[in-house]
Amino acid sequence: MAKMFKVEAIIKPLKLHQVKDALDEAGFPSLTIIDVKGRGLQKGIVQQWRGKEYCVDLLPKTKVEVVVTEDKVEEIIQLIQSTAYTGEIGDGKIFVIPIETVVRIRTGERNGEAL
Amino acid sequence: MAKMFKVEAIIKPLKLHQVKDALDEAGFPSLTIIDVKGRGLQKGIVQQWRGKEYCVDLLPKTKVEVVVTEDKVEEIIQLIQSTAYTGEIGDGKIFVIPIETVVRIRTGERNGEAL
Amino acid sequence: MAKMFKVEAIIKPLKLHQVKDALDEAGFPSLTIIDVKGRGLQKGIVQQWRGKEYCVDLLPKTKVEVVVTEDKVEEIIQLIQSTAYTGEIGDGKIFVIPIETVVRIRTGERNGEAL
Amino acid sequence: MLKNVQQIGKLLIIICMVLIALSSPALAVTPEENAASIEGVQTALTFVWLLIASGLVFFMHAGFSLVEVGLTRSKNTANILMKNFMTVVIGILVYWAVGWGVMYGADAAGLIGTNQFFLAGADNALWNGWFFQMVFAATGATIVSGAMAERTNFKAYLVYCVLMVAVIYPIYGHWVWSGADAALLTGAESPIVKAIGVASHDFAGSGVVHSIGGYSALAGVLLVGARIGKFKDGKAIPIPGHNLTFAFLGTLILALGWLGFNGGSTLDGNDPYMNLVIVNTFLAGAAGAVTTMLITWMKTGKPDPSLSANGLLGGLVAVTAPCGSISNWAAIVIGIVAGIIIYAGVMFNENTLKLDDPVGAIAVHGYCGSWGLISVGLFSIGIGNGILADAAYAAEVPGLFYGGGISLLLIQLVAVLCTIVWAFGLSFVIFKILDAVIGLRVSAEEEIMGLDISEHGIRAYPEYLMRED
Amino acid sequence: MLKNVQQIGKLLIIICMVLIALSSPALAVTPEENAASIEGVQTALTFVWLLIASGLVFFMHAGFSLVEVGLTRSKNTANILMKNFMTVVIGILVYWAVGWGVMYGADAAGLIGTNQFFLAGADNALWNGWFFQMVFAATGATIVSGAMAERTNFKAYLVYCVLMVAVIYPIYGHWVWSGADAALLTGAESPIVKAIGVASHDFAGSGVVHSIGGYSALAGVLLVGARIGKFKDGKAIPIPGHNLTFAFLGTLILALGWLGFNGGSTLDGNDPYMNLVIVNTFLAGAAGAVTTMLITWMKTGKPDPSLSANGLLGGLVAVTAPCGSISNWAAIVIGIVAGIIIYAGVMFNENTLKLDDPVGAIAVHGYCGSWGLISVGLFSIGIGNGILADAAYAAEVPGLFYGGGISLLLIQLVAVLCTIVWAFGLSFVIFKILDAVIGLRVSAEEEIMGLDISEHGIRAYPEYLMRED
Amino acid sequence: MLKNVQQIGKLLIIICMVLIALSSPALAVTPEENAASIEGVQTALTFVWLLIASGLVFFMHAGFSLVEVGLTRSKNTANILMKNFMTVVIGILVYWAVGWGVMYGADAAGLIGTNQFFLAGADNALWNGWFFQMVFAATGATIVSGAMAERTNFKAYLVYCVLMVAVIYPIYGHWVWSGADAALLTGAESPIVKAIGVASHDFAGSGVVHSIGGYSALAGVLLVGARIGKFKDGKAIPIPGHNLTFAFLGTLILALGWLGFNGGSTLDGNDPYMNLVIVNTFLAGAAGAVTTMLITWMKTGKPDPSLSANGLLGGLVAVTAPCGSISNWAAIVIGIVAGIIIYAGVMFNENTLKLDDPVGAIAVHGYCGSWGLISVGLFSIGIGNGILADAAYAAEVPGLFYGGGISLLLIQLVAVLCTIVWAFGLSFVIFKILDAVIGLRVSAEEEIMGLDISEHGIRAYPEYLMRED
Ligand SMILES: Nc1ncnc2c1ncn2[C@@H]1O[C@H](COP(=O)(O)OP(=O)(O)O)[C@@H](O)[C@H]1O
Ligand SMILES: Nc1ncnc2c1ncn2[C@@H]1O[C@H](COP(=O)(O)OP(=O)(O)O)[C@@H](O)[C@H]1O
Ligand SMILES: Nc1ncnc2c1ncn2[C@@H]1O[C@H](COP(=O)(O)OP(=O)(O)O)[C@@H](O)[C@H]1O
Repeated sequence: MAKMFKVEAIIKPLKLHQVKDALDEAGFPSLTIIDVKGRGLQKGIVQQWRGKEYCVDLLPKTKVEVVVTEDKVEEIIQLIQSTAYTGEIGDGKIFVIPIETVVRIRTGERNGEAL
Repeated sequence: MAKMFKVEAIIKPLKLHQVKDALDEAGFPSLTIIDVKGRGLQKGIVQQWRGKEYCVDLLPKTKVEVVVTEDKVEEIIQLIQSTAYTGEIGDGKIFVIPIETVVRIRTGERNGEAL
Repeated sequence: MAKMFKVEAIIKPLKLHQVKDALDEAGFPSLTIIDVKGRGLQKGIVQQWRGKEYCVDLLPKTKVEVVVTEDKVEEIIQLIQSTAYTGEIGDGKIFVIPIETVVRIRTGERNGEAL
Repeated sequence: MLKNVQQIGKLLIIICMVLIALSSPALAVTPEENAASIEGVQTALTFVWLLIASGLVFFMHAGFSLVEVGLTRSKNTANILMKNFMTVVIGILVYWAVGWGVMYGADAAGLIGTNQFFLAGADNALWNGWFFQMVFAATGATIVSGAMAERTNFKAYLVYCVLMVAVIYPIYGHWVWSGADAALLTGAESPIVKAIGVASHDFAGSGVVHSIGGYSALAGVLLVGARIGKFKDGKAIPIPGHNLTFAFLGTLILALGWLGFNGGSTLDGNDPYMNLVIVNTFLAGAAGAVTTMLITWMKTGKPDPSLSANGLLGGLVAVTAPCGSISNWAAIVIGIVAGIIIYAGVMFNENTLKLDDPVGAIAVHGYCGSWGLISVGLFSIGIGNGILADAAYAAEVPGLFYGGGISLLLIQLVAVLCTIVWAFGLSFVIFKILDAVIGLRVSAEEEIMGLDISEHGIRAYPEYLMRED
Repeated sequence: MLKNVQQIGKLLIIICMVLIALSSPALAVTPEENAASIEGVQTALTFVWLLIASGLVFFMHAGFSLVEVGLTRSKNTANILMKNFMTVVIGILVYWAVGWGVMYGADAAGLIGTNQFFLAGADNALWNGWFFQMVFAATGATIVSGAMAERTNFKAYLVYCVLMVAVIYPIYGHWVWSGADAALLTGAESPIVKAIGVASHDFAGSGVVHSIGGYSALAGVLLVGARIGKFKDGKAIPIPGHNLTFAFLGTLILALGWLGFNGGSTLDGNDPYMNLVIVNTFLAGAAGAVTTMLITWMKTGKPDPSLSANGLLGGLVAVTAPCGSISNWAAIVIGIVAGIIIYAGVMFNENTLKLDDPVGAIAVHGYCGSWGLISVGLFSIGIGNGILADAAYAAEVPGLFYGGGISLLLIQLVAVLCTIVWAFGLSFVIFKILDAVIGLRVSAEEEIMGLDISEHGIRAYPEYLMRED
Repeated sequence: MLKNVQQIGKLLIIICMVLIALSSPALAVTPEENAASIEGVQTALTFVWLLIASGLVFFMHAGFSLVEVGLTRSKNTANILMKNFMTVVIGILVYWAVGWGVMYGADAAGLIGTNQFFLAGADNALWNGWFFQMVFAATGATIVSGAMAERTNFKAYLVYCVLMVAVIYPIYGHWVWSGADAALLTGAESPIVKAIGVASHDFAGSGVVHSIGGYSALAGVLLVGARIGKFKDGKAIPIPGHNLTFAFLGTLILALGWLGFNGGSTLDGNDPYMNLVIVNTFLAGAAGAVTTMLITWMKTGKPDPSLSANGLLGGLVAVTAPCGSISNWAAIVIGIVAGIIIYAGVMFNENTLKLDDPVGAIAVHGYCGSWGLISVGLFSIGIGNGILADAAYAAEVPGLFYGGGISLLLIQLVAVLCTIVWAFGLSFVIFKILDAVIGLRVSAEEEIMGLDISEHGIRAYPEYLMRED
């Protein structure tokens, strides 16, 4: 049984479209998207309210989750990295997490067949 | 020490109630819920704006996370699968992820006792 | 290569500020925040609508995710536990999840260097 | 002899006028010319007042939209907005083509008007009158829309809306407001009025507008059934609305609109009694709001916002019929009772009748409308008495509490009966037919998905992430 | 001899009238009858104008609600909506029962009115006057509600609201607007007026309504304390409001309301000076908005939306007292100064006084209200002079800049002092008592949870997922 | 001989008056005094009516804000609110200082007004007139703001706004509404009017206000370019707005405002034709809304909310010119055609011209405005004919369909041409210059981030988590 992983990428929200389309074209249509806020090396942005400035250090980010078998992980990482890239601070990170089991609710299929 | 897993299910939002109640009745009240958007085999839905149609391929889904010890995983999978099932495309998937440690903040209890 | 883990803490939303600041001061500025709803030992709160009471058992919680190398995990757990603590039911839990790979999108750095 | 004097008088006057007219243009104003000018100004003032009042009533449609939107879920918001919006514009066109003629055209048998369709032959006075009546006309349908929200087929609703404005509302309106000698509930020649001996009175439409809307809504709610998830094992489950700010803004817009609704209903910009009318209106509304708030506070330990807002509307609806015929204290009593009716009515509908009325329209407009009609029979002072010494448009005779005996109360009860039989009965039949022909309710799948997507392919707030259930 | 001529005249007239009356009914209008009709129309026009103006002022409560809701966090929205809503309805009932009598009842010692409670003996003219005054009355409490938002106990607020409308507002109002000979700040018999030699002038209530509200708010904010998290190490931390669209819609509704607020305050639909009043009102508001926007732009490099909106309100509040007594250019100057006061006042309150006023009510209503009173003493043209040649209701004498010397300025300063002492002082005492008896502030836990849940068991927007802190 | 009679008459009258005056003070009212009083009331009624109408038009700015905010993304909401808000306040100040003088000052060559800057020498009548005109003036700029939303530089917009209210709008307005003998499009001495033989007619500003705004917007949209992501491979991509409730509330506020916009434009509270005007206004708007809804329903199978709302506005814009000159049925036809224009215009702009107009302003105000001007030439009944027997302010001669031949249509077409050339041409030049000097468009980075953050450092709804793209 092939090992499975969840590739979890935190990207800039405005890059979602590109990442999503690239994954689709490469044959990975299935994914899950979560709105998150994040802080990294990127400094927050200065906002103001009633004449007073303050720093919002948690910036809106988008988390993209794709679960695949081990052999696809590297390809997905490359895809995300190339499409989510702007070169500026705040581009985000990719985390790869092991997955023990996958089940498709509709059919009951498991693991490889369920992906 | 029993191994622990996070059972992560992506389900249709309107099935949340049933899944939640079923888990509760079966003795698994503890869970975390996240609003997500997802894309799988299910095609998006066609929406329109000012007379023009466009496809929204990321549909609202609900992620249910339950952390349990290994022996409960299969039961939880069964429970979720049977209650989240509609038979239609888009029913969602369940991912099982290994958990190394669990801590209950209030008491500092760890692992099995913390669940 | 040092093992890496994601420390995932479900805390009370109003404790976020403190946790965030504590992590920052301890040298862990990078993190990701997700709005979630959760149910644990804590009973839901009774709300009312048009003269009728009903129980909302999913309460707003905040999930804080910090990915670190193995040697930092315990420190982070301690930090979160001490700052997110109120002693009341609903304080939340910390889950530690193994991470296989980390990639920084901007630079392509991997693992330890990417954190 | 008198004739002679008259002739001499006329002669003198004519001479005088000729002399005056000849003598100087600057002095050439006769009292008669002045009198005509004064009448002109009086008419102009009525025009201005009624147009503004109409504007306020028109704006109530924004209020209804906001209340309905606010008290329901966001997945049906676009649909509700469209329904309310189309209700107004359909109301304008249909009341122009048909409704006005049915309501105010030449009377046939005291039951229906028969001409002036498409406002044929209208002049400015008629346009003025039409505009004021028109903004009332669509209200009935809007009330129904709120009660049936979140599960009703859009097309079926539109057809119903046309029938409401063309038939249901104006026919009942004819019985009460047409001014026809034989008008069923108010005409001197009507068999009912003759039998009871006094005409019914419904100043601005507790019955004509609100009860008709409310009991039509009752028929609709009964036939369309409850929203999925509203009842579980026979117990009502709260389904909170998605935006209280909209609900309260809407409520305040409605209250503002009532200034025009009741204030304008003297139909005369020169009638000082508009002041009494408006003061009574706001006193009753306030009493209703406070009452409902206190009841919910006592019942659950916390004052309930959306029911308190309903309380205000209940008071306003109730006082709409009696507002020109009663004292201030009576207005407050009427409002208090309305506030009680709101709470009791909403609970009764949900717990006993198992009806699902998301916005409380049946209690607010139906029940409080009936209470308003009845209250006329109790608190009416009678034209010519006390503060109504110079009143022109009020209930003619005193009510039960003012020594007028039972007659006024009786005819008011007949009017209540008529609203129920007519509105509930006719709407029931229409909805039944619509259900057979078009289908009254969307599919379960569409309902769960939300009518915004299923009926309009749209989300009202596409950027907000929100739970679907 | 004169008497004879008179008698002959009378005789002639009587003969004429008899002849006219006999000759033809169509011609039977006398100038006297016409004059009476004209007076009727004039009165009717005033009624209509004041009712509509009242409607606009009533609608301001929606504006206040929206501004307050928009500039605070969503976890307190339902509570703010309820507070503002109950303020209006309580205002209606309490001003009917008590407030009006205290303000306009028979004068006692120039200090307080003593009859007409429950509007006993009212006629249409009184109802008209009451309605217009009533919509002003609740405004003061609403101002306080905004400043104390997000941490004040609901019950305590309601009690305060009753006292505001029953006592605080109408007593001060009596001193200025009662028209009593001895009225403390305006009556010819008042010792203060006698001493200074000229009556105070507050056209539509920069002082009576706004300063009273603003300085009451000051007392409340002082006693209730800052919201948790507002100050950190003595530094003010911004707590952004949750919905700017509501804040701006509210601001525009308030501006619209000012048309009625100031325009109606001539209390006469036939007074052409309502035009000057309204033009000055909008000029000052506009100048205030532009000024505040420019200041924030200079200070932080970005024009600030919510302070600019406050700037408009500041200008409107300031011009409320002088608007009928000044030229256009003076209105603009007054608005500019108000815009400066808004910025400086908000900063001063937060940075120096460490006060937490989420919506800027103290600066807008308190400080700008005082500036409005003072500006009368500076820019007043004086009745009979220049553009005020035919003015009926304006400051009688010229102000400092129009050669009127210091007297008017002096009495205006006295009025400012009175608003501060009375409103701040009395409210301070009342809030102290309320704190002891009911508790002025919710618990920290309730505040963190949000008053919507703790006071009403509800969320204003239950479907949106939103951060709690 | 006649002179003698006159003298005798005068004598008689004087004697009479002396006798009357002497005889009794109670009888001392002359017809002349009454006539003066009546005139006073008539003027007062006009003042009241126009002030209220102005208030409604002022409120339209809230409507415009809400429609624009609702149909765009939440990351630009604060910016849109500020732009619309500053448009009004700038409008007030600039139209006071410059705009009114340019529009209504002493005519120079039929092209421009030359005095009354800063309202020098104003009296109450002038203030009244100014206030009503002022609330119209800022509308043009607001229309432009909507069309250019989500990518235009704030500072550049403000400068444009000043020029719109000071120059673009009032100069064209002078040609049509100044009443000058030589006024380019309406004066008897104008070469154009002389050549064609009939004056142009634009009752309340289909051309003056809406077309000018719409074609200025066209220039702006052309120069500022489409929003990032609006077109992909030459195909228009829908960018849904963030809040339909705001869009619909705004639309209903605009419809209410039209009551004042058109109703007030008789400029006379005593002109009964305000009734015809308002009825036609609402009939056309309703017809527009129904038409657009039906078209979208047919085209995509689902009735589209935001286009239906545009349909109402299109009908209202179109009928604004002809509303006082046509029958009810013509108003409905005009509305139907406007509804078609809305759909066709929006599609044409997006698909063919590749223009990005988020709110449909060019179709609503530009195209439907032109259709409104043209429709006068088709459906005008002509003063003195049929229902216009006593009309004072309407197109003088009948249009093509009423046997009036081609002349009226011709001059209306000339007016259409003038709006296009003037508004599009001048705005094009101004925007070009602004682009060079300030920069018309924000940077791509700022646009993606949203103008709220980049221009104001703020989020309109900071608590809601929302997707950025
Ligand atoms: N160690 C971490 N744990 C959890 N989330 C992280 C971590 N590092 C980065 N992130 C997420 O990634 C986002 C982008 O990180 P950032 O450091 O700004 O990127 P870069 O280093 O490429 O500039 C952050 O906003 C945060 O959400
Ligand atoms: N490989 C995957 N990785 C991440 N999320 C997935 C993956 N496959 C499915 N999902 C999530 O599950 C949801 C339902 O998947 P879908 O394929 O439509 O279900 P089904 O196959 O049962 O019809 C998707 O919307 C997505 O959120
Ligand atoms: N087994 C679990 N699986 C997933 N989430 C959990 C689990 N247990 C707790 N949680 C999350 O943690 C939150 C707090 O848990 P709770 O049991 O109330 O804390 P405590 O036990 O400290 O009182 C819950 O609302 C839920 O979101």
